[in-house]
Amino acid sequence: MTSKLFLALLLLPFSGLAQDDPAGVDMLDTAVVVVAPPTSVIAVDHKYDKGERIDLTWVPSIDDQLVEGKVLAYRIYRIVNDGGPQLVADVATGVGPYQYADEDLHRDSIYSYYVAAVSSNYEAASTRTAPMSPQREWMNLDRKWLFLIALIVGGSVLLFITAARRGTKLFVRKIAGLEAVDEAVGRATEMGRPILFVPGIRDMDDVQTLAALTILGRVSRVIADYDTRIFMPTSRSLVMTAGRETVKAAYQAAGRPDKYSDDMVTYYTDEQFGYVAAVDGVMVREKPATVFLLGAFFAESLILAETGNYIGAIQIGGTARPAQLPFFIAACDFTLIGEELFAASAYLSGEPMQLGSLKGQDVGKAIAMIAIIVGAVAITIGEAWDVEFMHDIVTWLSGVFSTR
Amino acid sequence: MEAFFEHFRLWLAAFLTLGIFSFLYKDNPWYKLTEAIFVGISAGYWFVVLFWDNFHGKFWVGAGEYSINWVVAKLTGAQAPPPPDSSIDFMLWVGAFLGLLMLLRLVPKIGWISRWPLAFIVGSTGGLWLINYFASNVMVQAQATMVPLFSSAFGTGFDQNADAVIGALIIFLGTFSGLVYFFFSKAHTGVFGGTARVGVFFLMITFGASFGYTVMSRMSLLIGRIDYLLGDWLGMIK
Amino acid sequence: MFKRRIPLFILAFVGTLLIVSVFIPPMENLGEDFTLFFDIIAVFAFFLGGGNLVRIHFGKLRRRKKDWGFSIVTLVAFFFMLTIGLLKVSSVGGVWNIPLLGIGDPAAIAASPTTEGSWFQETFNYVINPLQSTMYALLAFFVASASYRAFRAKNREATLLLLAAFIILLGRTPFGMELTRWVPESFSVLQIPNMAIWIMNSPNLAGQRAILIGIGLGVVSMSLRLILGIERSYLGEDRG
Amino acid sequence: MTTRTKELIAVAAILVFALIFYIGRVSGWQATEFSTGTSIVVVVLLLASLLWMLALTIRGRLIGRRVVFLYVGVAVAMPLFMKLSQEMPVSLAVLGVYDAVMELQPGSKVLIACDYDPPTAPELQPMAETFIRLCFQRDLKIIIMGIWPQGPQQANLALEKILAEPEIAAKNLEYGIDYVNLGFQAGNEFVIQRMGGSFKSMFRTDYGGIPYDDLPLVRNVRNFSNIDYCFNLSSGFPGTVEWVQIAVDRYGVKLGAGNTAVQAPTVYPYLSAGQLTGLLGGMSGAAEFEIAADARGKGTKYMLSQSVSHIVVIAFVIIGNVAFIMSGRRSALKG
Repeated sequence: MTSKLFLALLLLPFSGLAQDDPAGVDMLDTAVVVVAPPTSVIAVDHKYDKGERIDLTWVPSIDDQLVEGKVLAYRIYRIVNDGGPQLVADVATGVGPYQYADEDLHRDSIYSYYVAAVSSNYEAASTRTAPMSPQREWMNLDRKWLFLIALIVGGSVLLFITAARRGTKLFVRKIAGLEAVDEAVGRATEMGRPILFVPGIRDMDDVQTLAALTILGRVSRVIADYDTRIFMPTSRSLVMTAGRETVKAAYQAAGRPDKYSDDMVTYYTDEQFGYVAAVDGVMVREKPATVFLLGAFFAESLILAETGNYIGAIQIGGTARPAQLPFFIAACDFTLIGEELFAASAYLSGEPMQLGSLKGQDVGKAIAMIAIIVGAVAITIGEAWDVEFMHDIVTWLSGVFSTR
Repeated sequence: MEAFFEHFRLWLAAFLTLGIFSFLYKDNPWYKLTEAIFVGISAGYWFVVLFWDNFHGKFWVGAGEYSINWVVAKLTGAQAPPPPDSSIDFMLWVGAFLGLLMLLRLVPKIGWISRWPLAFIVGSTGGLWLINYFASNVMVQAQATMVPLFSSAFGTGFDQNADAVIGALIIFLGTFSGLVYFFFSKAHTGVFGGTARVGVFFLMITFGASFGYTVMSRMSLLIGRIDYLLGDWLGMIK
Repeated sequence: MFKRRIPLFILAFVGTLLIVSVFIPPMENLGEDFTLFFDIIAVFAFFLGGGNLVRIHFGKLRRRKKDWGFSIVTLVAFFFMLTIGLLKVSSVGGVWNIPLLGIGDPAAIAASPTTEGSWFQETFNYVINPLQSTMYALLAFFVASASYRAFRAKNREATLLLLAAFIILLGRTPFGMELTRWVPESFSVLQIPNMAIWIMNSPNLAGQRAILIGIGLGVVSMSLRLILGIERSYLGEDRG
Repeated sequence: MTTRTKELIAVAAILVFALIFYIGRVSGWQATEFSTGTSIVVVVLLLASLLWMLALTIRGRLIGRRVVFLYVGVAVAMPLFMKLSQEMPVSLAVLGVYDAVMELQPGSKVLIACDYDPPTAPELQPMAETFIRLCFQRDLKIIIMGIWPQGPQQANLALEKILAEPEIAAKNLEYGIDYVNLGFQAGNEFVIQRMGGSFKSMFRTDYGGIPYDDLPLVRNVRNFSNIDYCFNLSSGFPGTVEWVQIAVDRYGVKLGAGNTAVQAPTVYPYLSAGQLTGLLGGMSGAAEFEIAADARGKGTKYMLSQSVSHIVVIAFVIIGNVAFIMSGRRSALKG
């Protein structure tokens, strides 16, 4: 048995050469460039996965360490359940650490590996690793801190919501863009012109679209009360469906279900600029008094906002995409910046429970701020005076905040 | 015939291009025509792409075809297809089932069932992004801000050091005061209000930078279109 | 009962499942699976969206509403695209291929509708592409008019925004480079391109971070409100 | 005359103008090019109208948006008629790409990753064309792919154009042997990662549906180790950043890149760290590359227009603000 294995090992480098294409190998060079094999090849199970991955590390061939360019690459071979060796990958030399992650494995198979150093016309194989199977873990302990901190933030959101439900008074500061909603709707009523609500160009799998819909719920309630017309063009069928439900519910809640019509929310096209062309057309033809641009916007932000500006509408813009915010700031009357977009519906609702959730958000901000201060101060002291203890704090903190 | 198509294509693209540009002057029938073509063609385009990529490519190939063949074989007593291999995923039926429920909207009496897939979508979007956003926006950014305010690694000369120290300090102060601005629990008055105002300053610089950063690249698009009109179409420029 | 409770249950169940899946390795692909479901649902939903498009334009046509002529164009364009795309119509070198109707080469049925030479792809190249690019190019005009009209140093905040924008704008043109070439090397920070880099790397970065952290927390809180069913206006019911 | 009539006359005029030039073009009219004198006059006129706008704005009369639009259109179009005579120095970043290509032995395999779409084509297409031409001139083999859906289509447009040039056409290059377009593969950066193991696993067929193993050029290309140089044209995510992080850092690929002006600054750090051999940034990068490769084309031509368009934006910001400050002062004095 052992001798067989030995023989196989001896022959392997050559069999590898024979069966693999020599595309990257210069065959004109007749002198064989013999290199030493890599050593200490270690295969370990990848931690905290579902049992699909084994990580390999090795110490490079001595020739690679001494002469640059002698070893061209390392070839990774895999043996599954005592089958023949399969070439898995070539790993380039001279870049990064010597390691390879073998993925898409099965928990019920047994794997063993060896790594070969490849010169221009020679392959030197290492010894094989001990046979092993990848393991499955049920908890990702790498993410324990993420879990804990998310739990604290999520928990405080819940806590404040419950507190609010019990009747604790909660203070939330004024948000200028949202104070303007009533006024903007009122203006449209006075002028007898419609209100245009643009929910961005992404589908329901974008949180910004969800934020836009939650705001739509509040806005359309005000609109139903004032008995103004709302028009909402969408670029996704699902958003149209959800938008209809939202507006309809608002009209029902206002006691005017008869005033609602499906024509208020329509679909145009999924195509970004096709949608923009259509919305621009709607703007100049219907001349809405108020335009809401809330959700996920890309290059079209300025096209829409400038056209809205041109027709003289009051515009309230908001998105979580920092690159588009300056265009809204330039061309809209009020802009919801990032977090304010997500907070808007809670704020507009005025319900204590919803406001409570905003308080919970602040707890998260406080945690982030404290972590930033402690981290920065500790690392500064640590660097400046080389205090071991401070270094430890920093290492720990950045471990806590690492999400991998 | 081919020559005719060559001319036709050039004129068609030019006609559409000018139609869109005419909107800059004002809304007009030419623009309305272009818009109508754009909406109709692109809506059709996306449905076809969705149909072949998502419905056919993902559902039909992944589960639908096999299952239906299997049922048909069982019903007709023919030989059943071979057992499914790893490319078949019956879970995809969940998506198709929810999609069908969505279509129940068309039946007014039981239209309310379409709220189930809607709830499913909202629940999964919310659940999926909650941790994702929290990890990559909150945790990673907070971690990245834990940098030394001054350090020997910055360099030995005073001026290099000063640059780096100021830079680090600005990042630290900017992030901190920016967060203060977003605080909802406290009115923007006193020291707190002052810090929030500093935060607004930083946000404004950020927006200014984004503006300057994006604006320039927007101009090159126009060059491409004008080159099409004057070059490819009219041959006035090389 | 069914109308109210089941959606809320689905919402809470699915949401919680996906949150937890991040921490449980055997469940970590759940998010991808759900994205697949979403893609499939979106196709079905298109029948509602596309149906709506057709219904509206037919309505305009029937009632001879203003601009009903353009509705005909939209409808024709829409059905034309559906037909050639779903049937995979192509004509290469004068030979017609409509594999789904048994015309021409039956092997063409396997080809993607977007292969070169298919009518579908041709329409994309010669109709959608110029339209898309031109619509995008309109931005150049709007950028100019916004620069002229809107970016003014009205107050301290606007002034900062303007200054930062201006330095970055200048810093990315050769013009800006020439403008401050005279500044000696030892004050190279004051050269406009270097100032632009500094703004990008320091204050801009700080602002971006604050915005990102805020967004992250906003999403957490909003998602929780949604999953817990506190926020459910889109489900078509309002607690009034 | 009503506005309506005037508008109709204008449309008719445009149509007649277009017809004349189109027929002229078909019957072999030469393209117009301004002489140096005309170019100077045009530039002076453009500058003068900016000053006129400044004067008007200071007097408190906002320029109408149609005038602004018209001005932008003209200002961007005019330079396209001018000849760029000024010599441009070729920067080191651009030379890095050029030199890397020149160092390759004939027959070397070059991977071109096209990760952009039509909207950014004015900037990136000239780069693609010059790069492909240079490769063919040097007898290099080209393998095209994209992780943006429309990238390989853009590459085909460039290929079509270059292959029609007499110099290249004379080489009688053959598809599958001298160049290959593997097409688009969905999966963003994971495509690059998988390609590190095997190209074939990601591209079972090429763009036109030919099986991978039936293409002589790539039959023996297993993964990045068989590629001599890689060039990435990128206008966003996924793009050059991902190519550097995966192909360069993990698989040791030699990579050069062409980026839009917006994207370029985020990539500069990789250039200075040596992870990129060179970088073409925006229109000026494209122009410099054309100069280096001695093939002045669209990049050089667009360059002037782009500079003018940038100056126009800056000028409008200045005009708006100068007027605002001056009129503000005046009203303050009055008040």
